[in-house]
Amino acid sequence: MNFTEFIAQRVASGRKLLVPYLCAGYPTPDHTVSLLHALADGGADFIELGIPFSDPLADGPVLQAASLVALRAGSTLEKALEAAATFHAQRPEVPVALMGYTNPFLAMGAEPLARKAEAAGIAALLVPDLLPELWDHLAAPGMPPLVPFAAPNTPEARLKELGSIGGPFLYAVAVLGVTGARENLSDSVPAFLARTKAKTGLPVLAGFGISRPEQVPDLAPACDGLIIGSALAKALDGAADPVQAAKDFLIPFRVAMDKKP
Amino acid sequence: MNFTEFIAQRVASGRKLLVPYLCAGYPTPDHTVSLLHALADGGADFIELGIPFSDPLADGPVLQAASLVALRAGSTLEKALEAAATFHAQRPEVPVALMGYTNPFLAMGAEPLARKAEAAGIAALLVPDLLPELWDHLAAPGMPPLVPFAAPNTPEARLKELGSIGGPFLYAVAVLGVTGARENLSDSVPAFLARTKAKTGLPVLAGFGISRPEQVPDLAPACDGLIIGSALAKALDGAADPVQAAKDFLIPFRVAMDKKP
Amino acid sequence: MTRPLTQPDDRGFFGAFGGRFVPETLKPALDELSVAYAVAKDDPSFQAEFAEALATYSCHPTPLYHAERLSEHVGVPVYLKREDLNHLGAHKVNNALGQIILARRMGKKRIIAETGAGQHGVATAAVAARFGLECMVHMGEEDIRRQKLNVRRMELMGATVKPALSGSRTLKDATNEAIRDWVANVETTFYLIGSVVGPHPYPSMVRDFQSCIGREALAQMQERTGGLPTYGVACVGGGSNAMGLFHPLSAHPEIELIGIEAAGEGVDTERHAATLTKGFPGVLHGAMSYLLQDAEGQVTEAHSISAGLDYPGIGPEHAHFHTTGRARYESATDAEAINAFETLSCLEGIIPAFESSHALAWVLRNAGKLKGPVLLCLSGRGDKDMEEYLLHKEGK
Amino acid sequence: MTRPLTQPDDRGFFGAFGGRFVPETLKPALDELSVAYAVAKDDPSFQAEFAEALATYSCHPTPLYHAERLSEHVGVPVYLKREDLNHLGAHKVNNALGQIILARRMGKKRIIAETGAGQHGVATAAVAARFGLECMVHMGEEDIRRQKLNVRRMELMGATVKPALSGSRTLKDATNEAIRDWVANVETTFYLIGSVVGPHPYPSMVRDFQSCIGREALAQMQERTGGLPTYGVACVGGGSNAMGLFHPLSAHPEIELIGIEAAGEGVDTERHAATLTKGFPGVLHGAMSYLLQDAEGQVTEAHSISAGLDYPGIGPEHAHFHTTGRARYESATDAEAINAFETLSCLEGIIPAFESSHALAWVLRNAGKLKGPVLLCLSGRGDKDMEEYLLHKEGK
Ligand SMILES: Cc1ncc(COP(=O)(O)O)c(C=O)c1O
Ligand SMILES: Cc1ncc(COP(=O)(O)O)c(C=O)c1O
Repeated sequence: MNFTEFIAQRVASGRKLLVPYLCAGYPTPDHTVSLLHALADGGADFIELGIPFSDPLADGPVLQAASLVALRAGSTLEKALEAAATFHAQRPEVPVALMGYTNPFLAMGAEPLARKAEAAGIAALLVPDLLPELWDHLAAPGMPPLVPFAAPNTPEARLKELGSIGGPFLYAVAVLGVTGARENLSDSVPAFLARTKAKTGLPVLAGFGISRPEQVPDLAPACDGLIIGSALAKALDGAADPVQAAKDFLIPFRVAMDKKP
Repeated sequence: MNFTEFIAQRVASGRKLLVPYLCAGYPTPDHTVSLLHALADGGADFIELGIPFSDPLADGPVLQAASLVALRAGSTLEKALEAAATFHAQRPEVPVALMGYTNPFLAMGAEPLARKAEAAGIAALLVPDLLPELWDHLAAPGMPPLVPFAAPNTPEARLKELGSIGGPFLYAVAVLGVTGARENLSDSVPAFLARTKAKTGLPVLAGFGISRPEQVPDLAPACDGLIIGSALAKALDGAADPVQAAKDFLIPFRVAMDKKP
Repeated sequence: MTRPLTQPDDRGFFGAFGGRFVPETLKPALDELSVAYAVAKDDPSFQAEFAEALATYSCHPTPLYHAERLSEHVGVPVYLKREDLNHLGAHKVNNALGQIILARRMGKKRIIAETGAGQHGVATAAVAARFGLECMVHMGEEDIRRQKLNVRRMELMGATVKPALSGSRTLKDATNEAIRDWVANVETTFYLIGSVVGPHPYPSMVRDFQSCIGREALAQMQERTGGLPTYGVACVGGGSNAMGLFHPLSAHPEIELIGIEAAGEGVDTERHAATLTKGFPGVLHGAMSYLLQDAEGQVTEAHSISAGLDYPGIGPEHAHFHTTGRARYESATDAEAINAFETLSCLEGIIPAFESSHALAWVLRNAGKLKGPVLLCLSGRGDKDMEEYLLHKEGK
Repeated sequence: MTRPLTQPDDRGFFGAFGGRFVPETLKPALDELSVAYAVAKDDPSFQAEFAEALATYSCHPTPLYHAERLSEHVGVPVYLKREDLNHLGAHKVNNALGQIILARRMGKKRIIAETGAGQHGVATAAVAARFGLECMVHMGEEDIRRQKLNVRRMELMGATVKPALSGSRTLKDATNEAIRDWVANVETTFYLIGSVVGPHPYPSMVRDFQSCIGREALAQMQERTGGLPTYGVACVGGGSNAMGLFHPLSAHPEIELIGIEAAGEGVDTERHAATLTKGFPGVLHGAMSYLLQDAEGQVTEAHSISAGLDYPGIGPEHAHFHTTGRARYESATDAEAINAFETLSCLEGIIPAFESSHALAWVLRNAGKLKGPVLLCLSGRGDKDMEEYLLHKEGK
């Protein structure tokens, strides 16, 4: 079963997907594998493993800081792939997708990246600064599927286009802005998610700004799952036991998402 | 006997004129009359009484400083005229000429100036920033005669012109530069003085830069007298008894000038 | 025979370089901008308004100055294109004017910009003031400290200067912040980029707005000398003054185009900004181009005594010219630039910007070996650099 | 109908003002200069060299800028003659170029100048560098302290800056020192005076060199508006930018000429530089004109926040225009100038020199009451004044 089928199956089963975003190498590269386990334990359907970058221009202060800490601790794409491979060997039922900016991927080169990603069982690639028009820059045999993004200002025609480009799912950026936990999301987000789903025909996972389980009931019905990034990084920041903190952080989201309306 | 005749007579008698320049009000206005006496006692043929000005652009540092001290002590043209009048009443045989920049004279006004100068027995006016072409600016009935200046760069034709303009004497500026005691004057000064005398036909008194009695033998034969300014001001500067200092300063010059070659 | 001028392809690429490496959120804004600019470009009323602004708000055509004593010094005639005489002291205002007129046509009410030394920020603040538009300039906290006076100039003209607190807190980070601001406010905000960098259509649009430099200079050279220069020389930070010169000149294959990057303390040290000399292709700030980066694709910090060249990227059209060989890129060190700064000041009474001093340094280095007239873009004046120069001298 | 332009009489007087109140030592030099200038003035090769220098070393014709937002603010069209765009940032270079070309023709090897804020010193140092002539700039010790950056600029361009240690150690004293230097070195040295002051022929010569301002502006107004301005407005220190504007305009009797002096802290205080408003005729620095002085004829100190207006004298032709009523002289305080400085910065993105801000202050003060288009000489840029501005603001 490939990743696209995996997503489709969960969606079909009526389960809302819970997808934590973990910055690889944060707080240190040594934590990555155990944090992946903790998130799986906490109820993640799959995990986005973020590749730190010096210039994360789509990210807010929390993920910028996490990225910097990880880089200073020696995090690299290579090490992230090794951690993913280790985790995949141990727990193949929880897929890992890589999320990262174009440049570190290009620096490795599309072909080595495809080879190593395949070997590590990487399920998909999310590249926030690579529009589908430029996916050819990462084209290589064996490369995991790329995931398109949509934003509240994406025109309808573009949504249709994104739908026809396809992908295992569509990443719906819930806000105009960078990543970062927000206390409240705009009331128009559910309508945006519904529109996105309708126009693209793809499973839609919503991300950017989701910070509290209390937000789940408003958002989950309008899409197929939620991606949680900055709020998790914040929970890990300074935690005495990051692994426990990750699990404790995620469980309430899982509970909220599994609650039937 | 007017001032022109006075000069002519001394020149005819073979006497070299010794002319000290005293900054009126220096070191204080109270000193002026007694300093005039001291200089007369020291052998002055006549005295140039300088009117302090805020912007003495033909003067070097010593006379600038003296001017400033005098102004701060409250020296004015009015007070200088009063001092000259007092001195004139006491010692009419030693004439006093006023030397000053155009502006304070204009500020008083040509007519009041002429009236007061006449009353004070002022013998002549020396205005270093007023070319003969502009003497009309100080023209008024009773105004003492003005004195022309010549400098080492004054062309021959101009010397002839100055001669024809006339005056009690011609002030020969011995150097290209501002007032100020110089250790040595250029070797060409005697020739310049001789030329000036020959071309203008006027009695020639040399000034600017004469600082030591030792310079007298070189200069006196080529002209009709010497004017000594900065060196005197320097001698007064900080003197415990300025009156005694003035006399002590001047006597050696008198001796040197009276020595027959 | 003249050659056709380079234009980006449909996806905004010059050969392998350029494009639009941006979040989806920015795509509609870039589409809107591309269309608006394409329309404006062919609209005589836009071009007339732009030309009038160049001529009266700044002083275009800027003079071409035959630097006689410098020419004697190096052995061939050197002509300086006097972009230092522009309003605010650098070529930056040319582009700022072009973009702000476009922004107004597009109905945008809020202008944002990134700035390093503050030259582009000052130009943006000025044109925003002139058109009564709200303006926010993103500037690294470190640069704010170093360039206080430019910060105050921007504030005096009514702009808000927002400190960028991330990364090295210099130009690269200010650019990240500006992009983040744009993403968050994309519907109301016009992002006025300061060089031939960023996602398509910025590199070609900024180049077009700066092309007055080369067009004017060609006409002036023709009028003055009856011919073409042998060399066209300019410093390269992002590359806008250089491309403004090179692009029109590139039609004439006989002209050698030479771009000078900042070699800082030497290209063999870690402290330089010689992107084409020492970098390799990568993606930063929305475009594929050469980049100073480590083996992992992490962007490294640039260094130059000249704040305006202190940038780890370079415009994609330069990367293309570099690859095709249409232009040659060399570098000059801090020390060479300082020497050139002093030399022009003493020989001509013109204090050049540290940036422009890099281009001059190339001319001085090649004194006696040059084969014909040099046309050099004097991109800015050096008043802004006096303080740094004195510090540098005292440090010796 | 145009009227003939004012010219000095044989003795160098404009009516009662001007002349040559100098030591005999300077007479031959002034005669030589008068003859040399008279010859040069009628020599097409001199005029061509001067015109070429204005056009390529600086950026003449400087633009005429229609300040739309300012116009809206004051109710009539305001046109700014952009002398701020000149090389080195002020109109001063126009005159410096004219005189240095003349000095070279006269075979002089050494140039001296006086400077206050340093603008004229910088201009002189630059043109001396450009022509390879030795240069010494006299500057008050107090001004050297206040204007360090301009001192360094001059030194960078190879000039020696000589501190004037006498009097108040500002511009007036620097001028005295320059005259003393000239007296001492009159045979080798050319004294390059910075405004329409000093003995004949300086006031009319400097005016001629600055008249490009008014001539260009008239032609530009005609071309732009088809007519003449109602007002010609300029700030007045020594009066060179103002006379450069006024002189050509004075041929048109319908144009009101308005010169703005610095009122400092107020013309009813002791701290101002409003020579025509509060002074009376006298002689300083070689000419008869209006003068700030006490009842004894001692020159008093001027005060203005603008160093370039901080002078107790004024050019004799202005005294003449004042007397004949051809021009009207008013004043603006430090506070009004600061307000104008801020207003133009915010409305137009142009930071004016404090000097020029005085002229703008008049326009702002008369907002709503003006009867027609204003032509204003924006004599310089305000970068040099930023520091003083910030100090002033902090002092509040
Ligand atoms: C005077 C000057 N020249 C050159 C540059 C470098 O920019 P670019 O390479 O885009 O011309 C700058 C940037 O601030 C500058 O101020
Ligand atoms: C910009 C500017 N404007 C005006 C002046 C005043 O001089 P003037 O009255 O001779 O034009 C100065 C003098 O430094 C100046 O720098």
